[in-house]
Amino acid sequence: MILAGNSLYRNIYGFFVGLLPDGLSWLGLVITGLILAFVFVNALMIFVAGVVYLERRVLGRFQSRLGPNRVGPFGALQPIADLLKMVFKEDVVPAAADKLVFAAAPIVMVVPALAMMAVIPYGKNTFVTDLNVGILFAIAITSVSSLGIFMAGWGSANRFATLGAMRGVAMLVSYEVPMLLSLVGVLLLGGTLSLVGVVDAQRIPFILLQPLGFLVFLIAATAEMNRAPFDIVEADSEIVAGYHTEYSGVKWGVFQLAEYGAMIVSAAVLVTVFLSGWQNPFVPQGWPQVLPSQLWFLLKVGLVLFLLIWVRATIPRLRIDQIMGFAWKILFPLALLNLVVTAVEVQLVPNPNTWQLWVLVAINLAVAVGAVVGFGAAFGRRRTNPTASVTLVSLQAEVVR
Amino acid sequence: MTNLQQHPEPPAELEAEPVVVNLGPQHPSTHGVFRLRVIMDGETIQDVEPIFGYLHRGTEKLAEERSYTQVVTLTDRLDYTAAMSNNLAYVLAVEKLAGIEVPERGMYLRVIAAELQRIAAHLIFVGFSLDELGAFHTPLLYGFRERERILDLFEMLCGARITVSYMRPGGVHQDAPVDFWPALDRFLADMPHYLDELQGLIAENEIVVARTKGLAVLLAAKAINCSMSGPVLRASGVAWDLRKQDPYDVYGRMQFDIPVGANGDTYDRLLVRLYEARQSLRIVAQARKEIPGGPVRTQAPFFIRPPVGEAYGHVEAPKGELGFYLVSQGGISPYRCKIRSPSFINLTALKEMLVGYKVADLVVIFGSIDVNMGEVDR
Amino acid sequence: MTYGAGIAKGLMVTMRNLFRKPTTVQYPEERLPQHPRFRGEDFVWYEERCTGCASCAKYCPLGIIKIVTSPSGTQTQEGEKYRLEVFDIDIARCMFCGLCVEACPYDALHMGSGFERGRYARNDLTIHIDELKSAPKRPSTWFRPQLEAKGYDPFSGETVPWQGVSRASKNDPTKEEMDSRWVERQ
Amino acid sequence: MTRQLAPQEVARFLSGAAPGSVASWGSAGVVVHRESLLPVCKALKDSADYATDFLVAITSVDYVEYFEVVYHLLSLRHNHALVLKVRANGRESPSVPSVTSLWQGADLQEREVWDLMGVAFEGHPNMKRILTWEGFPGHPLRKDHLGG
Repeated sequence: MILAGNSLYRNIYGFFVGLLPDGLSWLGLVITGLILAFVFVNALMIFVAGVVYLERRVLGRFQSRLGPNRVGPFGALQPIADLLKMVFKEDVVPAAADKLVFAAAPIVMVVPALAMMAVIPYGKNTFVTDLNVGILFAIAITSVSSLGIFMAGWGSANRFATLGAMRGVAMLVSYEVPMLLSLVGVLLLGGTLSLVGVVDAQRIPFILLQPLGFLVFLIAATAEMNRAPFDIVEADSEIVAGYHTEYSGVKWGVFQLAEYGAMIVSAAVLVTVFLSGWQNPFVPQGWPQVLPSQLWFLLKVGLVLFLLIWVRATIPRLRIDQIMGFAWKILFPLALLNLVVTAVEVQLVPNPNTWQLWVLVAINLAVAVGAVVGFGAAFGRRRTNPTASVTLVSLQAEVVR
Repeated sequence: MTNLQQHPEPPAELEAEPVVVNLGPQHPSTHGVFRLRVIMDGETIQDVEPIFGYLHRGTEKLAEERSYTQVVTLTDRLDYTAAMSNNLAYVLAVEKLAGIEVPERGMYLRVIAAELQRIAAHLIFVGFSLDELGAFHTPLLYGFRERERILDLFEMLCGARITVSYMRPGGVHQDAPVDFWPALDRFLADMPHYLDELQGLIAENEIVVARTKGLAVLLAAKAINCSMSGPVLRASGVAWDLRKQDPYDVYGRMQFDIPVGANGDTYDRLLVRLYEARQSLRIVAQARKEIPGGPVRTQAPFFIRPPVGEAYGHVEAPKGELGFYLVSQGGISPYRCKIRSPSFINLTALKEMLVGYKVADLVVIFGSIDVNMGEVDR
Repeated sequence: MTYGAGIAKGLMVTMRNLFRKPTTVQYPEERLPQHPRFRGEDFVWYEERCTGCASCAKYCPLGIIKIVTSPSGTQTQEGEKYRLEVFDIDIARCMFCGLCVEACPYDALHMGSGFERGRYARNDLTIHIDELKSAPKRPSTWFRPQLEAKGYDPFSGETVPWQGVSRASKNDPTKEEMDSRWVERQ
Repeated sequence: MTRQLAPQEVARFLSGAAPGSVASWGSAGVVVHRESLLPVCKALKDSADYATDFLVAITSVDYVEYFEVVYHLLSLRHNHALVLKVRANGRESPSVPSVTSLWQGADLQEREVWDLMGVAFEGHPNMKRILTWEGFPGHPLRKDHLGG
């Protein structure tokens, strides 16, 4: 039953069952579920506000600016000010828009991010539900957002929006494949599809055993959340704002919520699957812990988010055909290679002891480095020095050529 | 990423209807109020029609009813990222027309100001190019941070940062203040590191290389036939720089090299400007070392009355050859003042450069020509 | 050079900048230092020096200086001095090129240093003669080498009396002296 | 240093290359007849001595009695420059031949001259207004343009 091992759920349930008369314990279950849903949905919203603020501050510092610092202490209330502004803004709907699709698109976008909250373990025994197909659920539910992007782009009756939506659908569908394949290696190692179980299966973080898988998943997840350098869906210098060009006010805010929600949730999945989730990476489980497991989880998610912000501050955008080529020509074979290597390893050493584990780590690391370098050499241009294409010509001032 | 560079043709059975998209006049990366009417097949550009004139202020007509000195203030507003170069081109034309001599110190100050302005303009170009490639404003803001120091120097020189109006027929309006020289020395010491950093951020970045290498190649013959000038022409492999080929002021005494591109693609256009900024630093350093004392301005009357005739004065502005063609009928204002603006003429080859590429490349290619709408529309 | 080295180099550059001091200046509280030559909008005009010759109005490329004069009985210097009735500068159209200051033969008009004259209505932007008379006299050193040579800085807060801005090297006579000299000549 | 070719010298060459083309020459440049502009430009561009491969600028001046279209030509190979002029008479519909077939760089500049000065270029592929909008009254750089 879902309650097993879930202290959070059990405590609330126990409280309500004590209050309710016999025979109405199902009601207690319902109330508990609703309360948890309420708590987690709002937690995500608050997190989004916090991440938006932090991203703007950190991006600002990367760019030698300060970022928002006027509203509240250190500008921390800026998301609230933004929210107020969004709420009071006029909600413009284009005359040619498909009104129903236009209005439904933000909701379709935001639901997957919220639904994903249900399966992620935030700490020791802290999760909404331990779905036994958690990873599958996570992958399946994220692909819904591409539908939302397409609805928004199509419903806006704007050519920039349509272009963005076309790009979005093509890219999101393509990156599903390497993303899923990179997770299969983890499934083989962990032997479970449950996200809760995956954390328990990580004696050492899977990033060490699956460096290639981690790399592929990180890149594919970045594409899935439309972040730089894969932000062609809303490429501001090309197609104004992509699929949400025509949106304003609260609807635009919901898109923002969905995007940043998806970013947080994807980072959480990444942490859960590859970075041993809520576990303390330095002190093994069972030993006395100083920091609560929830805080470790938060720290790791923060680290991943910082990496994403750092990349966004540095790297330009790829073109659509390059992005598609990257997915199919590089990420897909890399994920397959990772899968094959992992499968062989699992077949040979089904239950590795500690030193066998470290040997596997070394092998996988070597494979990852070799594969990345090999692919770089195969697909990279014959790199001489790219800056050599410009030569300095010394001319005497009076003479031509 | 050779294999990722290609634009695969869609299969024949996928019939798509061409779509007309108006990029601009209000668009994030059209450098002002520029409009491109693009006919696209999916993401691929089939036809382009540039439409401009939204910023037309009739500078040439305005110049006909102002005195020769007053027109200097109009030239500030042509290419507002390179006001010093515009000033210089105009006063050179007036000096040629009226036969005004310029004292040496004035010439050196003009060279220093114009080269600082070139660095500033190229920093803006590099920043915006990367912005168009999608680097979330970071190189742009780094570029603006360094440009700020150049603008501070301009404020010391002439009290304004953008619309400088620094030069006058016969020199510059005023000698540099005493604290300008130490500030210039500090700037010259710091700037190479900043340029190194900027170059490290972008020049070898694989994504920048993949996005710009081989993109919109402009061959030398085509560039010459289209009257392209400036860094665009040099990126196509033509070593043509008016500072060398037709030296004005004291450029004949300066030691510097001309960066020339090998392929004429967008990457070369980007890099040529980065290298030019370094050469400009060299020129400024030399001019600062060699600058003689003495007056900075010939006492020309405010209302100059040049003899009847005509003159064409030109400089190598950051965008290309900027020329002023002045016709005098003996009055206090030019009878005709034609501005040969590089941005405007460099747009000639825009269509050839764009057709066949993707919409994401459009903004990059357009940006790599480096036009300034204040100068295109005049 | 392996693949990805360029990106890594770029990442290092941004990381270095993360730990640098940001360049932002928090404007209303902090201000960038301005140079004494700054061409700003609170024009400094010395009634005592102005003869009403309207050179400034003639030199202005936009024609935004409006001067109305009438003959006055008193003279302070050689030549005729008019009584200034109107001296309006239409700041709304001014582009701060400083040609009027360059034109002034008597050092009566100087650029100011401010840049914060935002108003809600365009008509409020005109600087009238009364405002020019009563404004604090902190002239910019733009095109005033005599002020620059003295090391004057308009941002130090000190004002310059009308005798102090002359480009003449000798000490200027007082207004009374000049008035009396005129009377003597009469 | 870019050498300014003496108009006299250019005129002598042109009288040989395209007889009867030169109308006059002065200190500023060579004035050629309207009809012979294209042969003259072609001769200048193709001759090995002149090789004016770069069209610097096209402009026009309104001298009230006639319009003068001024061509600044440059040779990148020899680094010399010369000025060609053509006169177009009549204020109603003055026109000169287009040189876009020789230099593509003339494309936008000829459109600009047409837009601002009202001198049409025969043979230009796309003779439309460029800086002002279609339907703009008059041509603003003409001396008799009063604005509107």
